[in-house]
Amino acid sequence: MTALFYIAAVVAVLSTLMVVTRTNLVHALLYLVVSLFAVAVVFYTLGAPFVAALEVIVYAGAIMMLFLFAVMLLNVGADSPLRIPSWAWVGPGILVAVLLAEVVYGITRQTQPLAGAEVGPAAVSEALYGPYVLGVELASMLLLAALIGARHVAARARDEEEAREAATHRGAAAGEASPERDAGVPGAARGSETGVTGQGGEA
Amino acid sequence: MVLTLYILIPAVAAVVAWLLGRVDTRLSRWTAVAGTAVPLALLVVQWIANAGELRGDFVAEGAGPAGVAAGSWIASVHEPWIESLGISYFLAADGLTLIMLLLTFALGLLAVLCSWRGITKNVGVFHLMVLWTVAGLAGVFLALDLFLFYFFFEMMLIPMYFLIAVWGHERRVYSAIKFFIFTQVSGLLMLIAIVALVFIHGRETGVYTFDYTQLLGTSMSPTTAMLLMLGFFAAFAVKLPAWPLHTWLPDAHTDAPTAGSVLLAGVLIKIGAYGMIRFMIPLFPDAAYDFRVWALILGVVGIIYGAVMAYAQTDLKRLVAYTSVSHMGFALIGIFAWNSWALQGVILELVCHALSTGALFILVGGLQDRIHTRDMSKMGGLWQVAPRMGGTAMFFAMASLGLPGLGNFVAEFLILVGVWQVSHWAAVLGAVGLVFATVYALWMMQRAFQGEETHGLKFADLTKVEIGMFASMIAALVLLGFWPQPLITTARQPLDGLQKLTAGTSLVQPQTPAEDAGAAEPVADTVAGEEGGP
Amino acid sequence: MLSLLWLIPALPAAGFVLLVLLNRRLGRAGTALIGAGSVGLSALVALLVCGSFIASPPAGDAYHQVLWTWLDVAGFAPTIGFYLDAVSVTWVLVITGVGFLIHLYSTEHMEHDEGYTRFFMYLNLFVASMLILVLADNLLLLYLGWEGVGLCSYLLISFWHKDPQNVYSGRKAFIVTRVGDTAMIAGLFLLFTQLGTLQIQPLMRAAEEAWAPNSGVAIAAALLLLGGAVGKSAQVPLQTWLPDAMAGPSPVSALIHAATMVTAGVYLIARTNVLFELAGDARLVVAIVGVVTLLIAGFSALVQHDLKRALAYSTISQIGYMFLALGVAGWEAGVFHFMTHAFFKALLFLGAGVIIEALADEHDIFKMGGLRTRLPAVFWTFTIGAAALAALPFVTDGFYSKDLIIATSLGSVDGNLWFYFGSLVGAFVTTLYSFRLVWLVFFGERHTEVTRRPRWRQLVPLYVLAVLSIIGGFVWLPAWIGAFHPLEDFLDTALPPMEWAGQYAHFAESAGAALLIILIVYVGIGLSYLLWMPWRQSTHAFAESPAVRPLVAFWTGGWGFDWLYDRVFVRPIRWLAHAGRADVVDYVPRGIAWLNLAAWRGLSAGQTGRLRAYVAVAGFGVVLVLAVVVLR
Amino acid sequence: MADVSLDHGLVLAAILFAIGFAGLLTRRNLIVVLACIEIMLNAAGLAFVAAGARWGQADGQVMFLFVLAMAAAEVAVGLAIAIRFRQSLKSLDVDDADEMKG
Repeated sequence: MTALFYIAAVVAVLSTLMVVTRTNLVHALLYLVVSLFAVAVVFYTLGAPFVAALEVIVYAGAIMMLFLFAVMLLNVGADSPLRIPSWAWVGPGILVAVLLAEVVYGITRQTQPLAGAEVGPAAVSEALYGPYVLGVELASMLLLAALIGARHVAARARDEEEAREAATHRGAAAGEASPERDAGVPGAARGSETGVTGQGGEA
Repeated sequence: MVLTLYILIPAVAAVVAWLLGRVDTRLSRWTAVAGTAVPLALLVVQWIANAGELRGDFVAEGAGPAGVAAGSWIASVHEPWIESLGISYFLAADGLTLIMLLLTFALGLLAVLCSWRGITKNVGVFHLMVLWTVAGLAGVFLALDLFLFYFFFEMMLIPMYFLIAVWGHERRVYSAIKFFIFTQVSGLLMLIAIVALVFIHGRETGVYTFDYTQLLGTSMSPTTAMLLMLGFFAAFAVKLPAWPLHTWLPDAHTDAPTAGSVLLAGVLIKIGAYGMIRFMIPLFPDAAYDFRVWALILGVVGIIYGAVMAYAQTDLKRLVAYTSVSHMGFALIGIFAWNSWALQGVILELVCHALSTGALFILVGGLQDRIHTRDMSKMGGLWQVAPRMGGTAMFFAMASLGLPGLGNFVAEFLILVGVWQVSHWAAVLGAVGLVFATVYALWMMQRAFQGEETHGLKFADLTKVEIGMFASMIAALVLLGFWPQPLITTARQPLDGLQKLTAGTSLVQPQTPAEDAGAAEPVADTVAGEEGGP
Repeated sequence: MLSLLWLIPALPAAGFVLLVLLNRRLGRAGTALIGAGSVGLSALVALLVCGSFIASPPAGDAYHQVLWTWLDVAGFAPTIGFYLDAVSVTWVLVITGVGFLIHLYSTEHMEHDEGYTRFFMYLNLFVASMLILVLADNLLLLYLGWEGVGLCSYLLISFWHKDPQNVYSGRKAFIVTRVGDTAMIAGLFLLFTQLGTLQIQPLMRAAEEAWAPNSGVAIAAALLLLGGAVGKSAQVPLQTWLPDAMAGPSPVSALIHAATMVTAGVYLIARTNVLFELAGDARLVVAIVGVVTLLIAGFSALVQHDLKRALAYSTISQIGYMFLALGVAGWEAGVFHFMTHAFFKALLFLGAGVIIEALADEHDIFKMGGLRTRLPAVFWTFTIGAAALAALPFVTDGFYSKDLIIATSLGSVDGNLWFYFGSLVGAFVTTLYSFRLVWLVFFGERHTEVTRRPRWRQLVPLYVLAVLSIIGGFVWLPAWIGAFHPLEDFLDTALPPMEWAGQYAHFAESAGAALLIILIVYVGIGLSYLLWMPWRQSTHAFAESPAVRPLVAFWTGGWGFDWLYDRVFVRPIRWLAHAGRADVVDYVPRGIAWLNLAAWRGLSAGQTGRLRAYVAVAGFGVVLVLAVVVLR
Repeated sequence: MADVSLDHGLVLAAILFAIGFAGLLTRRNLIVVLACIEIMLNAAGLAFVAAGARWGQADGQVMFLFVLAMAAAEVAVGLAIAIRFRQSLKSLDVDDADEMKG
């Protein structure tokens, strides 16, 4: 089991490295799945089988699905910067190295053994619906809010796109001889412009 | 009770004028007239009713500092307000208050009248602001509880800010904010001083109170007294405005609407002088004495600096604004001379300066309404176009340079006589300031009114309302020039009382030269002994 | 009768108020009626009051009328009150009398001017102020009149205010005199502080009691008052405004800048003679100022081209004589010369006014000439005035008064040879320049055509003043002619009598001294005839020669005083004012505001809007915090 | 049960967090940025679980659950924003979104 922990740890680190360095988005996400699986194994070795299972189901399953759907929806590739020049890693690398060094130094100043007992789903559930029940409620509220929020943001995006399409359509149709074009469309454009500058000003 | 009415009538009229302004602007204007004229009439009635008391016919000598201060009230209201903090609703009036209230309401009335044609935007709100300023000013002059005083002091700031920022001229927002920041920051210094004073007094006597009459004579170390006095001085010096703190004034006066300039120059800046006389020096006489040299220097520099700056301006309104800086320098040196002549002179100066400068602002405002500029390089020869206006301008220019026969001269002469007792140099330099006043006043007349009319300006001469306003102001100034005694009598009791409060401190010196020549020598010795000032 | 005293200044003041109120509703006739009528009435009342004063002098030889207490603050209680004694009687009579004549003259002289009402408004205000000045029973009221006449002087000099040059002259007059007034007002502070009153008579008594002769404080007070007098009477060093003041209409020059206002300084010193008696050193200064002024101005008058400027310099010079007289304690001589000077100088200015009007506003005497036949009435009266100015012996009033002053400057206690020679040289120069005007204006070739002739309202004042210029001197004949001196006796009731006590007193009073003066006058007139009649060309050439021209230019420019003041005072102050126009103090609050703005700019520059930059900064922050927490 | 000490678990969490942070600083693709945030959250969760294992208590796992919920919510909103971002800016580059600069 100890060996399993270290192997899983090494796998997690390596696959995570691959996630942040891959230029192919789908590859990166697949490496992320690997990483999450590895962490799940780590959880298991730490005596937390329930969480390990959740890690696989929720993270590697549900959340990654979301990612992949998003990638498919957006048809990422042509217009997104995926290739990072190697010099760009220098600054963040140094910063992160220092951060890591500090943290590791802080963690390893004294070693503490683990309790060695497994904490099963029952114990977790008792804690969850005992002292932490308020947290659960809050988490559910959060998820609800996220649900509505995500729907709202994405839906507005769709509505706007439809509106814009309609406007171009109308403009093209009226383009022959109607003065409406000059009156309507630029006005709308100006409206959105002022809206933007207004925001900028407030910022 | 009548004292509360002085604040309440304008405040209520303000709301009424605002509401009516949505219906009919003429109704709003008349309400505003009533809101200032009614308290003015009340004031005159009270003045006449208390004439004997003001003369001091039957007022007993007070005992102790509070007694002296409280003995000369002709009316007062004292109701508990926030008892746990020792704050009360304490209004009181003596002769000094009456004079300041007279100024407030008279100038308030003029401010309403002079906006009759010029203000067409948001008339109701405009009158709301004007009348609230008037109400706040009345409160400032009536309040004797330091907290209440501070409350009114800050309260009238806000309507004034809006008057400048909304109805002002070119750089109105800049000027309004500048005015607000200067006054607010210095006012906060005063608040700190007030609170500190209350705590020092409370720790000493166990009574925590904001009552001015009780706070008088609080003993404290010289350093503390000096610091607290400087807190008050900051607030009042900004208001006055004393020399290095004056720079808000030209901007605010220039960009304010005419009514705002009239109220600013006529009443608002008088708070500085009033506050020093009523509060600062009686509360901290010894510190004031130590500070005297600096105050005299600031005052004299202000007199000459203001006059020279006025001379250099091309904007007519700005020129008039700088004359205020110069004239209020006289008030400052007069206050710190702290003897009967100088103080009476200061009171007269406040009244006469309000009239003469207020009139000049109304005149410039009227001119701007007609020719849409204040730039003197675009004027010249206006006398030919509007002789009445030219004559009026000449009169008030003469008032402003201190021509004998007008109230301003009496005031400035009395101040300088008083200052001479304290410092010869300050008095002489003040008199030199009058030469500079001549320079700017005549220069203004030449630039704007004399010379050949070359810009093709054509406009109507003074209207009947304007003639009425100016005629009353001219009459008042001439009357004060030849017979200032009513004002002097009214202010005598309070000023004597205030001087008695500071008796025994280093501030008050033997004065009053002998009536007849026979007893001249001791006086001569006293004065000769301190030649060259403190 | 004496109780009508207050009416004397009140009538012109009422005229002023009426003119202001009625203004445009009055026609020219109405204006003239109120303007000249009020002064005429005032002159009548003055005649009545002064007549009854002279006929039956009140107790103490003075009449005191208090109208009301001006103000009363802690023992400082000046009154609005009038005080009539021999000195003020002299001044009141001259002011109202000459004033009325000049008003009458003005009704014709100004008749085509658009500011007709305004002119009489100012003129009435002037007469009222001047009367208040000379009747005031205290120094503060005197100061009121003093500034009032200064104001009117300004208003009337810049009367034709369309020309900026005129306004400039008016401003200059007001400002320069106000410089002197600053000294005077400081004198009032000193006097009040030391003696506790400003009422003139109690003040003088108190000064006598309290101060030792020639004590420092007395000298200081006297010198401060002298400052005011020097300014108002256009004496060195504040004389520069008077020549420019000729920008005003001629009646103004006659009334204000010759006959009355400019003698206010003389009045002030005569009125406070007790103070100057006490302060011998200050009196010496007065005399020196007088001598220096009379010489400087005399030489300047000699070379002027402008008729009125020449007369202006002669006024300065003649007032210098009065100051000299006051300085050597010849109080009454000074007053005497004031009176005669008022007659003949008003006459000269009024004559000059007619000439300038007749020649269509020509001021240059070299462009006049030959007017003797064209304007005979003016010729005769002007010549009488010039003769009086030159002190033509026996037949002119100027002779008697000037002779008295010259004699006093030698024969008084304080007299000495310097003053005597100075005044003799001055007398000689006076004859030269006064007859120079006569020769140049009335004789020789005609250069400019006469376009207008005076009518009776201008002629009557000329005749009356001409007669006065002849007989005015007979009220005080010198001792070697006869013992007829009613004026001296009258003035003795208010002023210290003349004292002939000096080293040379005997000579000064004698006919021999007078003979010397007579000789000088005749030589002067003769020389001026030669210089400007037969030798006119060569005189002109001499003045134009390279060696002399700078000197002439120097004299013409008034001895460089204007130039000096311009460099020392006017330009530096103007430069300072304009350099600091934007209010240098404001840079402090503006600087504070700028610092805030700069701080805002700096901070908002960090807001790049880039997510990664924010994260990086947060990372740095974490590193720092951890460094502190972990590595501590 | 593995026989490891607490600090090894925490070091692993720290390494994962650091890698995620480095990616966050470097990558400009919005999807990858979100993925990096997931990595960092996951690392935080790992730290909780490891700490819970030290005491044999359930609290660490409970905390992980909350982190999980938060991560889910974050991803849902984040991806919605990504869609919107893409539509309005025609890009997925986070550096293009600098309208909020001061």
